[in-house]
Amino acid sequence: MQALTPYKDAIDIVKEAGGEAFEQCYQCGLCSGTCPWNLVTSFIVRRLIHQAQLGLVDFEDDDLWLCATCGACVARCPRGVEIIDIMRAMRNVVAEVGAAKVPDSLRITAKNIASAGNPQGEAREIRGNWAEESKVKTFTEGTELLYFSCCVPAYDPKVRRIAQATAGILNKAGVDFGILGAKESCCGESIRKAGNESIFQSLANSNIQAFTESGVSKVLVSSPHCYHTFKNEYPALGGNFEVVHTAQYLLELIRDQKLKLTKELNKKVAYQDPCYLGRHNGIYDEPREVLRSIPGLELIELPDSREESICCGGGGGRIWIETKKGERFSDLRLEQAIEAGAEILAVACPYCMLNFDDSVLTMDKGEIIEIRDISELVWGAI
Amino acid sequence: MGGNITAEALDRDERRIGVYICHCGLNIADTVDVEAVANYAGTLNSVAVARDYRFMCSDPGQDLIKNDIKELNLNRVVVASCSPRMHEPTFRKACEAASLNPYLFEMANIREDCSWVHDDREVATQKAKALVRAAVARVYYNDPLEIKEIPFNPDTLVVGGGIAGIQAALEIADSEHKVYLVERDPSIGGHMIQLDKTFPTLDCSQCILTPKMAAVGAHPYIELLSYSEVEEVSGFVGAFKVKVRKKARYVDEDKCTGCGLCQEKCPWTADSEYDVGLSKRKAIYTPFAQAIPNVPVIDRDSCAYFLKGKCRACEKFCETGAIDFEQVDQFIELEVGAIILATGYDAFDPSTISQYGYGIYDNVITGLQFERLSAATGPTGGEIRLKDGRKPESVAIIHCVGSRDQNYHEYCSRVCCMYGLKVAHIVKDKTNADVYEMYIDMRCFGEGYEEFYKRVSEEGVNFIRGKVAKVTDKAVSEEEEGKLVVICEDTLLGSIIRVPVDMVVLCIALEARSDAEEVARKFIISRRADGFFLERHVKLDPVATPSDGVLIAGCCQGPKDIPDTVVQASAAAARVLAMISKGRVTLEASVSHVNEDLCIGCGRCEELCEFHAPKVGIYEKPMPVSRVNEALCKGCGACAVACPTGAISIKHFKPEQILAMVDALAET
Amino acid sequence: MSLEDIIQETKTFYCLDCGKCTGLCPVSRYNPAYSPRVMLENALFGFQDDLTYNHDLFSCLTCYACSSKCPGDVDYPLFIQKARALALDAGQHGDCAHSGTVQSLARLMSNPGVSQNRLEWLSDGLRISTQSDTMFFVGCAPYFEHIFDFDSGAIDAVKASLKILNHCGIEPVVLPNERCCGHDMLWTGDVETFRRLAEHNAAIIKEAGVKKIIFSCPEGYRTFKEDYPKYVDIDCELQHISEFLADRIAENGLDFSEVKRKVTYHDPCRLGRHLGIYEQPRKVIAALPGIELVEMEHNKEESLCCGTSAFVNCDSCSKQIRVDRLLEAKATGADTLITSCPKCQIHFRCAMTNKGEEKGPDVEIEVMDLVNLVANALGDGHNE
Amino acid sequence: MSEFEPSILCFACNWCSYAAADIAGTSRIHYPPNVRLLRVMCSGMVDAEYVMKALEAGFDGVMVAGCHIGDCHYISGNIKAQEMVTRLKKLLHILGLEDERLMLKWIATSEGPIFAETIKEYVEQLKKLGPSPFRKELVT
Repeated sequence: MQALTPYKDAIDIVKEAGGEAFEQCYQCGLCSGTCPWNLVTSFIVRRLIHQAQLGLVDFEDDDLWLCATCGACVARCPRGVEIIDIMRAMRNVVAEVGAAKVPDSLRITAKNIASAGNPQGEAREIRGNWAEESKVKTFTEGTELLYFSCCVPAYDPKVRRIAQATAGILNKAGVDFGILGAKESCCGESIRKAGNESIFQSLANSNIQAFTESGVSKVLVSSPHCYHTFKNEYPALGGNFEVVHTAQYLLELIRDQKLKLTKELNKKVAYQDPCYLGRHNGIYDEPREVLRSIPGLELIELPDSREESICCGGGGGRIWIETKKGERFSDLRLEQAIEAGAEILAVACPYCMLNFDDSVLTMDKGEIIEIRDISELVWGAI
Repeated sequence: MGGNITAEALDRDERRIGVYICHCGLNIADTVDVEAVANYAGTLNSVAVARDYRFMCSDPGQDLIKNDIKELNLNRVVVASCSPRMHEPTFRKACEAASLNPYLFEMANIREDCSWVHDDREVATQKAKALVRAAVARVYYNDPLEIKEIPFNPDTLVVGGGIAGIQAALEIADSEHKVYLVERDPSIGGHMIQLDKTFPTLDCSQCILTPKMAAVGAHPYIELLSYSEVEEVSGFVGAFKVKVRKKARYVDEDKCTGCGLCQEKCPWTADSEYDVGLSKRKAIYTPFAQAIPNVPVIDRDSCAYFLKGKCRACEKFCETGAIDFEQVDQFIELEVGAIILATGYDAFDPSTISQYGYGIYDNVITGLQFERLSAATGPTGGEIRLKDGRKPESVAIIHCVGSRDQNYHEYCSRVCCMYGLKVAHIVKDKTNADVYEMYIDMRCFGEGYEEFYKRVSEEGVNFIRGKVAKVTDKAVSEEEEGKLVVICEDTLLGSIIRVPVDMVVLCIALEARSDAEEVARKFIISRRADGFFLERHVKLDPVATPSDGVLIAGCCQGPKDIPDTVVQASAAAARVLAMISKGRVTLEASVSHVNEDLCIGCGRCEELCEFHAPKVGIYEKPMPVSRVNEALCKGCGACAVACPTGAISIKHFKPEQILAMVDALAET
Repeated sequence: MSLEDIIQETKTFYCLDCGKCTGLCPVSRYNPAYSPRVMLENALFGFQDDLTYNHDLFSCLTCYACSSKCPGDVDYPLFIQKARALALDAGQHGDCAHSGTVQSLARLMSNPGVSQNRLEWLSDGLRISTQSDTMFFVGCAPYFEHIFDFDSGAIDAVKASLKILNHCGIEPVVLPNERCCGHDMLWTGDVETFRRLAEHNAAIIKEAGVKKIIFSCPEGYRTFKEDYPKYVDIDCELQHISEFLADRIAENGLDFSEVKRKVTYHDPCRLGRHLGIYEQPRKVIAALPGIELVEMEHNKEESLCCGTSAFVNCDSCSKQIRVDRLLEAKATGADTLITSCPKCQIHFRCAMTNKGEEKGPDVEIEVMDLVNLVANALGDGHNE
Repeated sequence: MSEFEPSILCFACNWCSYAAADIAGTSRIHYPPNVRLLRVMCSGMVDAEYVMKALEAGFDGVMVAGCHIGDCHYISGNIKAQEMVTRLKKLLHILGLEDERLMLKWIATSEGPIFAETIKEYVEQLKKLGPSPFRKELVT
């Protein structure tokens, strides 16, 4: 029998770290029932919250690191509990108060981000290297638009194509844009969700300073994660910039007839709603509109789309934690796409791209389906 | 207007104020030096006598006031004691008993506002002096007010013919007072007539309701206006004027014998409202067999004659010539003294919760639809059947659909747990299927409710604690094939479970009527944030509203079960009967007053008054001015604030009175 | 001051009891119980209470319609002004309109501790300076903007005035802690508050070192010109903006764009009968190309008051006077009623805000301050 | 010199805030004696004139306390009070008066402790602000 000896300090620490929302929970379990983890294994979200309520959190529990912050539970929660905040707060207690050990891969990533400003631990100087062949200038005072590619396309050669396609499109449309290269740091969204609040704060401050010094007023991002934090979290730290995601910006360019999509793509394309574009920011229609503008393209809907979309599994720092085969949401989702008859799975997030590329490889489906960012598809249609 | 010297100037030296400081035992005297306060009061302008006494509210205390009024010729009285919310009526009565107009009395609250909340004796005494000084300053300007009464019209309007309206109407009519019962549907009966058995006693809803409906239909003191809606309400308690729209039935009520031939012959159909879409009815129809009145209506939206100009089959077959396609809406003017609103509720539409599959899967039904399936008068004759006619082998009952959920309704709908249990019992009883209740908390608080819960548990119903996440037809195992799979966390097991069933019953919430806002505006009452009508006091006055003479009963005030509805309806009826029995209405004396000389007729008062009391018109002066109907005025003062010229003031809350207090309170 | 002193000072004893005043009085026309003649008579008989406790003491509009024609040269408005001070001593006051806000503000403003934020409306390229010899007196317009539930137009008139001055090459001094001129206080008998306000203003004007003050509000102008000298020393040239404009136009003309309007001009009592300025505003209007000026039946010396003064006793009689005046304006066929006083404009606009179902006669007509008319014609579209 | 004690006038709606003050009293929840309550039938009854006269009379702070939005006994009196306060605040701002000196607060009948807490906080706030520029003793 476990004696109820609440670790009152734990309650306070979790509250202080921003997790006070757990007080509203009435333990209905809807979060557990909604959580995509339960499609592949078992993750009782409710229990974690109950533990937080009673001060009985087991900080050693690996479950603490499962949540991909996809937001499906939050959207449904009958009491409006900000479950992601609770997860973040509990992880914070581990990562910064030292209540337990942080998973190795995450610890290394955190160290990389803190020292090099990117999760890969690559040199800052080469952050802008992807742009060399795309003829992208450095952002200076007066440049209209800052393109912030996200660390993944900037450093990962497999995903670099997202940034390059975007730069190509912008050049073609005659947009006055630039990048800040070595002055950019990781946006910090995911490392914050992984509990490293202070790293996030310093990344955010560094970016805000860099943007402000360079006179940035509008930022274009490829990653919904950058979008989310720039738009919803930076303002509290004094960073007020107009933020647009490529899905929105491309649609704007198409509507303003600055882009003419002429090349046909006679394929069936399904679209994966990234959690941070969809549920977190309510952007569902723009990417679909962009895809529909490509001549010949047939857009098909996956089951569980839009608000009900299933996460790729890469949010909340999960992108840096190995997920066992058989437990990957992206595998499930890829199967859904193949079953729906899609020849291309369009994505709008570098994390989705990484996870789905991986699924295609490990499931050996490369012949049947390919993964493309919407910017790539548009670039191909010009 | 004119060169007269103001009344105040003439008699301003004739104020004789008596001031009484109460010790309230030690409640006040412990903290406040009452003697010092009384001495101080004696020095104030126009104060003729100032005394302190142990308990002013006691009989000897009141006698003190009465005697002084007579012997010392007092014409104003101030008592400094507790809150006016406590004893103002007591002292007003005492003044009245001594032939002093009760509005010439003023109270200073030196207990709740002073002795009970401060501990420094000197500071508290200082503050008590200030409060007494302010009351004396105010009472100087108090005017005697006339307390007016008007006769009360003994006729009553009841809006809504569900169980609440029926109950209220019958109780009033049985005392031989006229009731107009307005029902917007073709028949009275409301939601209750759709129900099968009622929890927890399982008596048949129709069996207990239809005798009451028949009594309404035949009652000499009830005038039933079915298929009618209230258009306009004006007037005030005791003398409301109500305009009712009697919608065209296209059937002459006087000629129709209710034989039903027209319905038999009509070739056109629509979904039955009564059976919640589980069956069809004709374009000319009575909603159900026991309808009161038993006169059909033609539904224009499904009648071929109205849609395409052809058919008139009903007319051909009607032997009494009751069908009248030329009928138009009629307007009836009623005059009543009181109004009871019993407009009921709407059932929550669960299709907005897409993950439950209502409207997608045939065998996901609402609790109300289940009632129809289970009722002998329903489409299956009382057999519990799946859409394809099979008997279900397993049924899931999902609680809290649309309630206790801030995405839909935050409140608890109160009846769902119990009707969920009832559904479980009926399913067990009629099909012996496996039954699963997915609940968050079981709320079985009424008489016999917990016992019923126990009984249903003993019948082998499975209770799963958890809010359902999803209902799907995607099978992942053999036993799920062809079934609906209900997914949720069993929070007591702490694991996710998938329950394959044949039928899912959604315990949908009760919500405010979609037109509740319009109705509230019409009757000048308020609504809570959840949309239901707001009672005057949540605990102590649950049937009254801010509009005097407008009472509420039943689910229009919030979700409730039948016993509670009947109790509230009876209470509303009792309130009406009390007003009828008194026969007069005492009007608020502290009401708005327009100085017509100062009024410029701008109409700001008319525009903003929630109670339609002021009205700009051309009366004696050539220019328009505002006049206030004192019976409608509640004395809230909004008009006085909005008046640009200062023409409007509120009796007993005149600017002189308030400003005198402001100045007196400011002095140190 | 005693009643006897008042009689002496206002030459009330010259009253011939002829009743001409009552015949000319706009208030007496609608309120037969009110008679200037009877008022004076009561005073002469020494019936002080009949005077001070008479509510109608505060109904007089002090419009000078009576005194301008008085054969005995009795200064009736001045008599009223002094008698009101007596009444106030006895605790009697008029019915303050608009919640007494205007009066309260003036009293609060008379406090030495006050440090106002009264220049927040300054924007739109309006230029002021601290060095100029010329000062512009803003008056109560910044407050008026938030007192009424309709657009008073007062602050727009101030902006228009500044635009005009800027256009004429003047970047005037505008004082950040200027007080109410005290006009309404003086005319409702609160001499003490008036004196304090006058002293504050005199001190800050002296400190600013200006030589000339321009007003767009005739009440401020009259108060500075006629009343301040009795209490304080203001060593400056004073000018109403209509005078300033008339001078400018006569000197070197101003470049106006065409104004396609038919207008009529309402003489504010303070500018007209109080100070005799009738022609300058008309000259300014006439200088606008394309404009047509038509006169109302009562104009210049015979002009009717707008119907309310000092925001007291605004009553049904006051409303009738306003309605009559507006109907008179409409009868000329003009599309715009021009006045040169923010208060006239407020009272007229107020008379048009009928919200009840019974609205009385249709009195809708555009009411505009002279300075707005002129500023709009200056063409750079600032106030359009 | 003793600490500055601000004076507060609170116009309290009969149906809620005044009742809340009663509850504070019956529950013996102590609060500073700096406040004077003036009972009105509705916060919407409070005229701008009353507030300005209170400031003229030398109160350092004026509070208008009514029912929470949606709970008004007269349906919308509190909304009207809100409009009055908003407009009056603009005037007082021009006059150079600190925003805090006029406070609008919704306090329900049951919120006796909140009433007491509100008064406590307001007294602290006004202490920081110092005496009103319109205080009588400052007028020469």
